[in-house]
Amino acid sequence: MAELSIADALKQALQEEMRRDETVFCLGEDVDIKGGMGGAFTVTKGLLDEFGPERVLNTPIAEILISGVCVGAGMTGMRPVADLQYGDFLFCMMDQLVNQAAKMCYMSGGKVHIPMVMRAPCGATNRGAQHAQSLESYFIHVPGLKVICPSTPYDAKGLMKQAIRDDNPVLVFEHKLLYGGARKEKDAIKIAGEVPEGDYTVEFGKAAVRKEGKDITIVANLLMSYRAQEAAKVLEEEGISCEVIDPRTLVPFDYETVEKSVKKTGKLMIVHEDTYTGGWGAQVSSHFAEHNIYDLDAPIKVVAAYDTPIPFASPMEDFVIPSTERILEAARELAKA
Amino acid sequence: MAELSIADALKQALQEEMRRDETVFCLGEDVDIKGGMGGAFTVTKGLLDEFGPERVLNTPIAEILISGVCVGAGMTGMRPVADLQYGDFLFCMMDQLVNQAAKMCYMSGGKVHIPMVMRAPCGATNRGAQHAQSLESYFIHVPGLKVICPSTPYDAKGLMKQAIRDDNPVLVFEHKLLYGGARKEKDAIKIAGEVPEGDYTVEFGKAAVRKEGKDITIVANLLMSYRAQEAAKVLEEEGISCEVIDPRTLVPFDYETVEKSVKKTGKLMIVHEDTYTGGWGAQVSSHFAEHNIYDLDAPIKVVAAYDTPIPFASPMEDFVIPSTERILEAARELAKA
Amino acid sequence: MFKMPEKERAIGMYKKMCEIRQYEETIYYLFLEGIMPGTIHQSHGQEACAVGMIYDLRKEDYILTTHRPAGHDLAKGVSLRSMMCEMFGKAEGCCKGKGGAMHTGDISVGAVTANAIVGGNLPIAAGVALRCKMLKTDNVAVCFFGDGASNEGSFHEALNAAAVWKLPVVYVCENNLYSATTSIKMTCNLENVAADRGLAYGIPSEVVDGNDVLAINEAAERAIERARKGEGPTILELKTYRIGGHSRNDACGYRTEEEEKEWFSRDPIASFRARLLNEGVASEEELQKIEEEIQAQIDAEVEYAQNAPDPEPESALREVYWEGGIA
Amino acid sequence: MFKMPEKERAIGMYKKMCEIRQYEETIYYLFLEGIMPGTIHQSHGQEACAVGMIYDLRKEDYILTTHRPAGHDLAKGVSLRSMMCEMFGKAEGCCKGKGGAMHTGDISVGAVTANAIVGGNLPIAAGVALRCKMLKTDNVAVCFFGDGASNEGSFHEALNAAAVWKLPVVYVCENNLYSATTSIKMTCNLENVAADRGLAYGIPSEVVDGNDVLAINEAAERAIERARKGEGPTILELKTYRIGGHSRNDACGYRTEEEEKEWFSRDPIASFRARLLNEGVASEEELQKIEEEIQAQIDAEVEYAQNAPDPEPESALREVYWEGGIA
Ligand SMILES: Cc1ncc(C[n+]2csc(CCOP(=O)(O)OP(=O)(O)O)c2C)c(N)n1
Ligand SMILES: Cc1ncc(C[n+]2csc(CCOP(=O)(O)OP(=O)(O)O)c2C)c(N)n1
Ligand SMILES: [Mg+2]
Ligand SMILES: [Mg+2]
Repeated sequence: MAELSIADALKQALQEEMRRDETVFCLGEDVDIKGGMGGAFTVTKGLLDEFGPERVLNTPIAEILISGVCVGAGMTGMRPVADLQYGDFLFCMMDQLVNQAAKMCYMSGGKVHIPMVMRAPCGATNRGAQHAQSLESYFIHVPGLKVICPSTPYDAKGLMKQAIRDDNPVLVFEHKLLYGGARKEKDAIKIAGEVPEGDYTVEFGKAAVRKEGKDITIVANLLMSYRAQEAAKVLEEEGISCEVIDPRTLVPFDYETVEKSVKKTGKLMIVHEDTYTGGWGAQVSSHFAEHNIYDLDAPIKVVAAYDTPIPFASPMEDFVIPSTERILEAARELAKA
Repeated sequence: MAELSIADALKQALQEEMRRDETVFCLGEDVDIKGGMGGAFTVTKGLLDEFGPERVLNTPIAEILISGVCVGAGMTGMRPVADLQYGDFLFCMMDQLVNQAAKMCYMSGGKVHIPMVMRAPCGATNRGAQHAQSLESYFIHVPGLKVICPSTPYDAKGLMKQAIRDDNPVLVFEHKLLYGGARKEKDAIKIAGEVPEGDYTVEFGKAAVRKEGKDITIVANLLMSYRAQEAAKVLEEEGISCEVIDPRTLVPFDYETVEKSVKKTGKLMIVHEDTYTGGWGAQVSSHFAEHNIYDLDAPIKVVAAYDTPIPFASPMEDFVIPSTERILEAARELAKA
Repeated sequence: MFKMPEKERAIGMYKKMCEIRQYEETIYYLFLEGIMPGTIHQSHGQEACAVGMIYDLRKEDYILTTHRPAGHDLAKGVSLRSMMCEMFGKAEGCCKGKGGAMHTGDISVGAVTANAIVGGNLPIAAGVALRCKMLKTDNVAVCFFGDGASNEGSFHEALNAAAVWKLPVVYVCENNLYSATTSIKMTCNLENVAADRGLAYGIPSEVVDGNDVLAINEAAERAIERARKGEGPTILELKTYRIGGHSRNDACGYRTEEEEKEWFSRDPIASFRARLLNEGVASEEELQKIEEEIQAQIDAEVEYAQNAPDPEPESALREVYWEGGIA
Repeated sequence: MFKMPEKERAIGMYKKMCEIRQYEETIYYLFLEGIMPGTIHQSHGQEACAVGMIYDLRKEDYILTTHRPAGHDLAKGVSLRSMMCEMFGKAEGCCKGKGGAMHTGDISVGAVTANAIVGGNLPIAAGVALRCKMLKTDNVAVCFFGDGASNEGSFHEALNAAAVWKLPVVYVCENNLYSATTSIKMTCNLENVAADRGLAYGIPSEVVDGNDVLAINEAAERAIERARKGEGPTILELKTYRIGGHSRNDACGYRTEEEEKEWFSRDPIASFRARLLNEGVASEEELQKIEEEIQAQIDAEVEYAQNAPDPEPESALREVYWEGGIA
């Protein structure tokens, strides 16, 4: 087994799937130009050499086109995998995602189906409001889409392969600070993890318990799953035992694993980088407020980015995005409640 | 005071504001063509005659353009009011709404501001999945936008005038079955209400208590506020007293009024036509699960459209959208809890 | 005048146009009577476009249509029964009652689920054509859209990419002069809203009489041939006119009587019928028989659909994700 | 060769181009040294476009720019200090540190907050121009965009409406041959990606040497005049070339040495400088003095900005909604 970054794990998934299945192909702006970067974050670099320009399409800057091509090719037997450079541009293709990709199977009475993967880098990295968003929450609200957010190299490869094989549209949120690719980001987290070569998949709808604990259940994804683990370490020393759960996929969502944990801890906290109001944390919270309120010994906390666009300057960006410190404070409060 | 439909109350608001302020103008596809309908639902019919083609712009079918024009004109001193025909087309202008209109004030350091009103008819009316959505929940998640949903003629006029005068982008969700305009819709609710002529506004962030009660708090907007009131009537006879609150505006949201009610009833239920997962009901629920859990005597219920695209055929459409019957059942369950 | 084809072919086209006309007229009355649910955007008056373009397509070719899909769907071979059942929201509808009038289609005959987002089908057509090319088939995609749709950003993005990638797609603008109630002259400075834009992408285009099924069929042949041979996309702009309103409720108050008269005098079915008679291709009796048979068939399908079972309410919860259908 | 203007004007243009060049180069080194946060898309090499287009605009006219905004902003009069402070994310930045390198601007001098969504500014420019028209001013909007942006749907929607409504806007494509790492030849079949599309909207267009500030300035005059007189929009396509990479990190591995050499030999500042000297407009000493003064000023602003106070973290919570700023 090799130690791979998430960027390379994703690439390996793409390579293996493209070798395995001729209907899989990649597209996107600057997805692989000789001398270029391979998307914005190196994931697709090198694919052109192996698979040629017929299966690695460098597109015009045209997000409606990119998404529309996925819908059209997907519904007629292909498995397109598109790279979006920055997830923020999802809004430029929102109609194709929400009105077309997500609804076509249903509207056709289940006759048509659309395998397609839309890869959306997310997270705040000192680039300003239009290149910084965490956007998962918009898409968990769209029946017909699946939404995943791998945070380890192992998951990245396994979930990506699963996404490519899924017969429905899948949005993949990849965090810029977790890629660990050749493109260096300030504040990036160094994670290289063991990634088996060859075939394996990670099932959708199965959360990963990143750390076991008995006092507080913390559900956190992507970058926040690392901050939550960091906080949990500190809290452990303070005598507060946190169970950290990484949902890995938001649609489908593994309520069961979280429920089991909540029944044990009686306390639930959700942490995400997406903004607070109407975030996916609210959905998880509301689920437990409806189905498990009697299992709870305390208020359900949602720690999320404050309700602002993402500011550029570090002092403000760091303030808006949940820090380990903020998670710590919320957990301490919860521990007392 | 005249009895007006919501369609006419909205029209009156537009007329009065356009007379009052030269910077107010209307635009949209088919917004007012001689011999046409006046938007899809008659609201803007007749404006052309009074205000002329310079202030009533019939646009190409080009939603990026329409929204972009609002942003550009709004940031330089105008007050555009756009009609979208069907809210479902919001996705075609999503970038301009989320990345531009909502963020421009912030990104400019508060120097630029964008007064603009986007009118989005919503609700399921036997037209199929792409002309049926309730979309409020996507937009409560966008810092920088305001989101309102008038359900009575009085509110329609007052909130619309307030929206036009607001210095920020405001999305107005108008329900097709509540318009009561010249365009007849199956299952439309007949509501004509007293609407004062002349100037008045309805403040944002103030919910309306549509019916007082002491056992259960029901928060419901648009069409659902009527179904909730209908259910409340039936429940009253069963000895269950419901307080029905219409939030009227979702951003800002009047948590205070709901809180006061919940402190009295101890039971909270939210009803909306937007789909369940990640809906605005989840946000309200999560707010109370965080801030008022000790005021609650029962689980928080969210009754919403099931997580599907909206189906065409009546038996299915009626099944997916919360019916009075479904609200009744949920309330009875809650009463017992 | 375009050359009359051999009888079987000519009658085949005539039949299909009649089927569309009578289908739309029947539906119009069902709406007037309040029997049919939902809303409609009808295609009568534009039958020549559908039939001229689609008549020679193979089953393996694809069409992509709009909020006004009936003519295209029927021409591509979606069954009358499944169409009518869908209009009534029945379980046997081509979309099991889930789609409705704006989303008819049947992928098994190459009719992609119709798209009610104006311009939404244009980039999807590029994707379908890309698939045809990638899998090294010689199949093509024919994508219909309106004059109004050509002002959408999706038009621009799709046509540009189709040109750059030389996709096997024919983009067919049915220019019926109006987008809903708005004259296309109000929203575009060009005489030919789609065809005159071909230069902006490097796509050849033709303007064709959209009420002449034979003119259209010849242009279609050229464009489809080009696509099959890997020479890339073509834009065809067919000048035509709606008989009915934009949708249910529309009395066409924005059109002049003069304009209507002028266009109605060039009805695509009446004029083709006149040629069939004049040129001795068929007799009045033959044609009447055809028309009656079609009407009888349509009436039977109305009858069938009205009595067909409604979908189970709970079936609404199914097929949000794929459950293994036909494709 | 385009006519050399009188000295003051010529020197004015030269100064502005130098300011942009030296600003960008200084920032480039600050990045290399790791002193400056964020990412950058720099405009050196394209100075003639900014200065030629903007030199004669009034304060009340508007510009709309992109992810590569510095040249445009400086030319329109956004203060060097507020730009530099923004680059460092300082409270005194033109966006109070909230915007960053891709969102500089200052509406009080007509520089609309820059837009990092490719093509996003084009319909907004139509709105700004509509406002200028509705309020019966004779002001104009000048909207900059890249070759890549012209493939976006927003381009199509905006230009079509600008034409139909005869808006006072100039759409300026800085065609620098690449969109990020992709050659425009890969994504568009046209020689002139923006100008050749004018016909698709009925908008007149010109192709101009984007490295010749005087050529651009003359074309600008014609287009702006047209706009002010209510005759509608113009497309200008300026052929130019980036000196640096697309953004931080980009070593331009996709460009050939030959191509770079050829373009660099036509550097807009060096060649204008040579003309100033050759035609005796200014002496070597004069120009050196100008250049040194500019560098000194920039260095001073770097110094100032580095020592300026950071924004309060909590200020991030403000100005999500308007609190009554300057506009
Ligand atoms: C994106 C989008 N915008 C607006 C509409 C509303 N709408 C439905 S049909 C129509 C007119 C379409 O005109 P055209 O493209 O000419 O087609 P036609 O109806 O004439 O066949 C409009 C504006 C829509 N369905 N989708
Ligand atoms: C909608 C959108 N898509 C993609 C990007 C990523 N991106 C940023 S700049 C750029 C290239 C732009 O090329 P061009 O328009 O030619 O401008 P240039 O960078 O050459 O000035 C791309 C693809 C973006 N910012 N916005
Ligand atoms: Mg039309
Ligand atoms: Mg470029």
